[in-house]
Amino acid sequence: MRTLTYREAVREALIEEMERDERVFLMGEEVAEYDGAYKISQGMLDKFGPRRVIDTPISECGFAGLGVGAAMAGLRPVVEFMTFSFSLVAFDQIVNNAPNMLTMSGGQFHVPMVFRGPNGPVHALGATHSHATEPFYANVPGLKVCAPGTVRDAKGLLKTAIRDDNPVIVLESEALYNTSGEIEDADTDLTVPLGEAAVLREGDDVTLVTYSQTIPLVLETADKIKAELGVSPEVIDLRSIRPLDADTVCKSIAKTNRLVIVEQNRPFCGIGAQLTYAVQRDAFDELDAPVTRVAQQDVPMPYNEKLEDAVLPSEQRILDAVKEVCYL
Amino acid sequence: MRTLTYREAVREALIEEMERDERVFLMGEEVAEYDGAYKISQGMLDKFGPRRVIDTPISECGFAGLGVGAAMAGLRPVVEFMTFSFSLVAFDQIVNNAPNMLTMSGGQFHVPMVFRGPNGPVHALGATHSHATEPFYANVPGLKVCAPGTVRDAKGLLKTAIRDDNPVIVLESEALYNTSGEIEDADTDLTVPLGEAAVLREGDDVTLVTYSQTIPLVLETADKIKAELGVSPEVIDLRSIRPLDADTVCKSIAKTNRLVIVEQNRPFCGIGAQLTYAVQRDAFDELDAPVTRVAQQDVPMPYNEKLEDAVLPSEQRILDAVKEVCYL
Amino acid sequence: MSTRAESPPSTPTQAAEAELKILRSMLEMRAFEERAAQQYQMGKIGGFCHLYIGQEAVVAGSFAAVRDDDYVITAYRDHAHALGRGTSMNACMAELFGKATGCSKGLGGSMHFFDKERFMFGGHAIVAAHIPLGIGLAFAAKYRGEDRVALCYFGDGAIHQGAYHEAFNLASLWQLPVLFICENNGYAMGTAVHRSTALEELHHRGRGYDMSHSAVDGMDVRAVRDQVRNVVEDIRANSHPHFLEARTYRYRGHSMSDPATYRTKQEVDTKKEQDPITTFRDQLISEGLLSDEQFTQAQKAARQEAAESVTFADQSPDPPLSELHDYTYARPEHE
Amino acid sequence: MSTRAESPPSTPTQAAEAELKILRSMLEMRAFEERAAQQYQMGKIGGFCHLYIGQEAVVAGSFAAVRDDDYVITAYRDHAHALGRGTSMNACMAELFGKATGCSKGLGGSMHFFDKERFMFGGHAIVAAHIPLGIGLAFAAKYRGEDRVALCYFGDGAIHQGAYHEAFNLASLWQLPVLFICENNGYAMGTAVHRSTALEELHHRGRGYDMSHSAVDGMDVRAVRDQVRNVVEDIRANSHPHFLEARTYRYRGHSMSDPATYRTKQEVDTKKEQDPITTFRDQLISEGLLSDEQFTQAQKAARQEAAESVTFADQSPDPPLSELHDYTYARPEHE
Ligand SMILES: Cc1ncc(C[n+]2csc(CCOP(=O)(O)OP(=O)(O)O)c2C)c(N)n1
Ligand SMILES: Cc1ncc(C[n+]2csc(CCOP(=O)(O)OP(=O)(O)O)c2C)c(N)n1
Ligand SMILES: [Mg+2]
Ligand SMILES: [Mg+2]
Repeated sequence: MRTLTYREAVREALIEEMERDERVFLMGEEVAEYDGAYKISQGMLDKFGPRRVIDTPISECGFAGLGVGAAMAGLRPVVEFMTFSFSLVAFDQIVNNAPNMLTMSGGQFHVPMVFRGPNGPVHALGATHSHATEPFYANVPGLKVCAPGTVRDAKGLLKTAIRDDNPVIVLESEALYNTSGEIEDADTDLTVPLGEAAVLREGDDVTLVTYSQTIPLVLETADKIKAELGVSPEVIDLRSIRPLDADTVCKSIAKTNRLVIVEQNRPFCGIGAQLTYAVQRDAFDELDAPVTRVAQQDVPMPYNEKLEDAVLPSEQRILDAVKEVCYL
Repeated sequence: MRTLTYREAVREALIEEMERDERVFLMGEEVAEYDGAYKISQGMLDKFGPRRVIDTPISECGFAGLGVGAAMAGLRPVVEFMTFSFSLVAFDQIVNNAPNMLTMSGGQFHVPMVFRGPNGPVHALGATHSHATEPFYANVPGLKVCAPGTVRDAKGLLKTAIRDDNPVIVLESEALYNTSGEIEDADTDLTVPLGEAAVLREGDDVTLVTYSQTIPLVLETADKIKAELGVSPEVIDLRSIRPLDADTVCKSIAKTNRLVIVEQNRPFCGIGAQLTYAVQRDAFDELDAPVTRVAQQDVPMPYNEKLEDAVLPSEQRILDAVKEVCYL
Repeated sequence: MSTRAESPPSTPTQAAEAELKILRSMLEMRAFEERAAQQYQMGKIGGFCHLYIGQEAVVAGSFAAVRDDDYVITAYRDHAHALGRGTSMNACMAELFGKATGCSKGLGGSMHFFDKERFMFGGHAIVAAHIPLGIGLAFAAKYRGEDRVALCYFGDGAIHQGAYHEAFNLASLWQLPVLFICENNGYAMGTAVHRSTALEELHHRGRGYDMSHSAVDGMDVRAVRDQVRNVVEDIRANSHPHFLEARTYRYRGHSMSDPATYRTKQEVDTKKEQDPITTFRDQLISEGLLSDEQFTQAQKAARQEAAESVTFADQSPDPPLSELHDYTYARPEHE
Repeated sequence: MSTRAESPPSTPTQAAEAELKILRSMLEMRAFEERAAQQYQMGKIGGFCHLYIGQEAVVAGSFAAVRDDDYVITAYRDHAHALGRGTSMNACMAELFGKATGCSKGLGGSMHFFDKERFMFGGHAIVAAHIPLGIGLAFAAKYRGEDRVALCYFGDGAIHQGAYHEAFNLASLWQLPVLFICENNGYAMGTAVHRSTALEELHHRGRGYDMSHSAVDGMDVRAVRDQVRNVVEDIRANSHPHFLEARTYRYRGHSMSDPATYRTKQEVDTKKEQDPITTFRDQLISEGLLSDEQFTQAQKAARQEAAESVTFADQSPDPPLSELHDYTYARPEHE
């Protein structure tokens, strides 16, 4: 084991998969000569050359679609969006071309490719630059969606995604790029399966489900919950959004009988809504209180940081939700 | 009272609002000289001239954005998408520009406009042309979304939407364009408020919530449910998706204790998921069974009509769901 | 790669045979679609159905000038592209009928004909959304060092979409081996070309990308073939994009449900006088390469095949309901 | 409409005063942004912050040639556009600080400066996504029969987006009164122009739309003013779009966090020698319209105002938390 940053873990996954498979290439804005807007691909142009690490003009629709075509013709593109807020100009390519091809061609053409980049609100970027896009993409059959929230998953899920024969959306978190964590040694071929949630902390009284950038907040708040409320929280990281591992959540609820979902995205038709549906179906009799979400406030993101903080999930809002579901 | 088709009702709303307010204009592909791809705007070019009924090239992103700019400058555009499946190439304009402007400008610029057109799967159009886009748009604060499912609402909701000072998505149903229904006389200034569901049929034993194109199916099935299962269903039409009137649904559940949601869209992070969240929060103790959805099967839409039928909500699937929630 | 670049046939007999092959191909397209129109009217075909009748010279001419392993991608008006590539009428008609024996197993329909074996990367139904895919095909060929060319077809209405623009700029910037063929049939649904752009000659759009461009009479199959041959030779040798505008005409409405009242009968009649099949037939006959009888024979054969494809499609099974969930995600074997 | 078209000042004194006004405007932009850079480094400003330093002649020159009620819209590099329109430094600095007194009430930030009163329709942060909005402004003016012109600014990187293309085609097709100004500063983040398009001269893109186009030295404020004046006069009279490429340079990195290692010190130094403010100052001095002392005075005044704007912003309140939900939907009064 060793310690890496989330950023290094993503880079290592890219490098290993490109070394492993000549068909894999990386394309996006500023990924090559600039080393990536967030330095994910630092050094990769030197390592792989301009044939496989490719700078693009600002043409997300064009190069996302190029990726779909190249995948149909047998390559395995990794398309980077500088942030997923910019994927919205390429939306039709991602939701209409990539996931429908296999069906429309009667199984002849599959689209093995990855769309990746940072996703979710960061800090003071304002309404257009703060999108948590997971509900958009999770709605679409034919896509797979994951959102690594730990260093280990940042590498392992991306490697799995690149090897998957379907279009996979890998939603990274800019807020986590600098965080460090334990991970297997470089010579381990680390893959993490899509569709399996992880129990980050065991507990008995309330289940806290989260993913991606709110994981650190939830873990910290879990300590407070224990200390201040005397309630023992179990913390689950979804890791994959689609497929969604409701089983692991239901198993936890069988023990805790209470669920709070802490999610970085907007509430309306968000991930928490979908999980709530699944859970109340499969664990109806286990729930002693309504499922409660702590999501973004349902407003366009304001620039001012105090207002932004008020929009995002916070310790206080989580504590309130836990009190509510525990009837405290 | 008189009888109109849904298509005529939409047209009447457009004509009345354009007569009432010089700032309102209609823009889209084939809306003028061709009378509309689905003949919604038949005769309107003759009536209003090419200044206010405007044919566009195939440039959804361009003219959707033009609408946003024109709205900021004081007009009240009605932008038609030939179908909402084509709105996906204009996605960024709809979800990033229109709804965020008011916030980003500190309240200076509002965007009074309507995006409208047929939405949802029709018949044998295949995967790219069958999108039910409501979950995409409902996710976004700053947008309002409605989905008229009756002739009266087709007119009344659209008139309200055009007068609203915010961007409103009006999702019509091609499947309903030819259906007829009762509606107030032409000289009535009929408006229907956004955000109010309607009870279409009263009942005691199970609540069936639906909207838009599945309304006729649900009403027919309701008869069968009564006749065959001896269960009395209450049928609710959501009408608006955002804001969503969960109160009316909860009131019904207080009586029936059971909820089946029949929805034309895809299940994952769909409208039913959001409604389930709201209902289990607000009517937790009233629910005697898990909320159950009858949505599209979670696959890209196949062309073959038997497979397509199997993807869409059907009488059988509704009956099964009712049996399930009634423990029959 | 073993297949060789298509080069002009070297002997007179070969040349004649190649031209007759083109004629037969056009006759097949025409016969197939006339039959499809009839079946549509009988309610056997669902959804949208866009006929290529009148435009056959564009596909037939361009296909005659390229290799069988060059990549092809097009929009929803795609029947001729599949047939021209060699997909059987049976598979095409069955697809229209939504049958399991269809070229897309009945899951795609008229707008989504695919044939992987023949490097036909599909008909695509969102206007212009396949143009980025087209440059992706060219990218893949270049990435692997192959000398394949990608042929990317689209209508005159598609050039006002953002997807078109982004793809054109990328193709030019990276000098991708792609031939863009704009099938300018004068209309996008009911919108005449001059109502969609101020530009007089569509291929001049190439100027905005520093891309070579040209126009060709799309009713003249030899002109199309020769122009494509010239251009593709250069693309194959030097890897670059080219924008070819083929001026053509569709006799039918935009789709089966379009009465096409936006054009005069006189306009349509004038265009029919330039019918690509008739013109080519007359040329071949006057050059002594074809007899009247041979023509009638070929036409009959094509019609026969089309009629038989209806029987085939009728008798074919629907895709099994049990497979409904099998096409959402590729299983690992696909690799 | 009461405001008159800006016409060349008629007396020599008026002319001199107009030029001095331009100079002061550029000095204000420069002083404001230097102060903003300092405040950013001190952590007082959040998010992204893109400076216009070096490019001032483009906004100052073009604004001097249009009316106060012409519409303006631009991208995220927008401080100068607001200041040039007359938004106070106080309101701009407060916006950077996220304060309630900011020009967007602290809800927009650096990339989203708006000023409705001054017809400033905002800075916009998604590359090219505001270009369709820009033609919407022109559309509204034309719809109402006003003789307003819309000025739509964007960077050299924006012209590869689909939104740009669709808007350009529509503007040309409908002859909308819009002046597109491409602020070509040589780079889109780290991407030099020649790495984003094969086209040599960006304004030649106009050819693909049959749109008139021209280029101007964007470091020369008089050249910009004169060129814009000519073009706008024609747009106002005849309603049509024009594509003007202003060749300019940004001295700083793309945003505050960009070290800009993709260009040489020498390149930057060469460009700084063409500084638009210094050049213009020297011209005015050599023509006897300005003294050294007057210049220093004006510069000092601008810096003073910038310094004061920091105090103003510091002392301003945050937008009240209680208003968090008040900007999602417009209330009916807005009408
Ligand atoms: C993005 C998008 N907008 C609208 C449509 C509806 N539509 C289908 S075909 C068509 C006309 C296309 O005309 P053209 O490109 O000239 O091709 P042609 O039909 O003439 O072959 C339109 C508007 C669509 N499929 N996709
Ligand atoms: C659609 C989209 N893609 C990417 C970005 C990230 N981004 C912001 S500015 C920029 C460069 C733009 O360069 P240019 O248009 O030349 O303007 P300049 O910054 O030079 O003024 C990029 C890539 C974005 N904001 N929007
Ligand atoms: Mg056409
Ligand atoms: Mg630039």
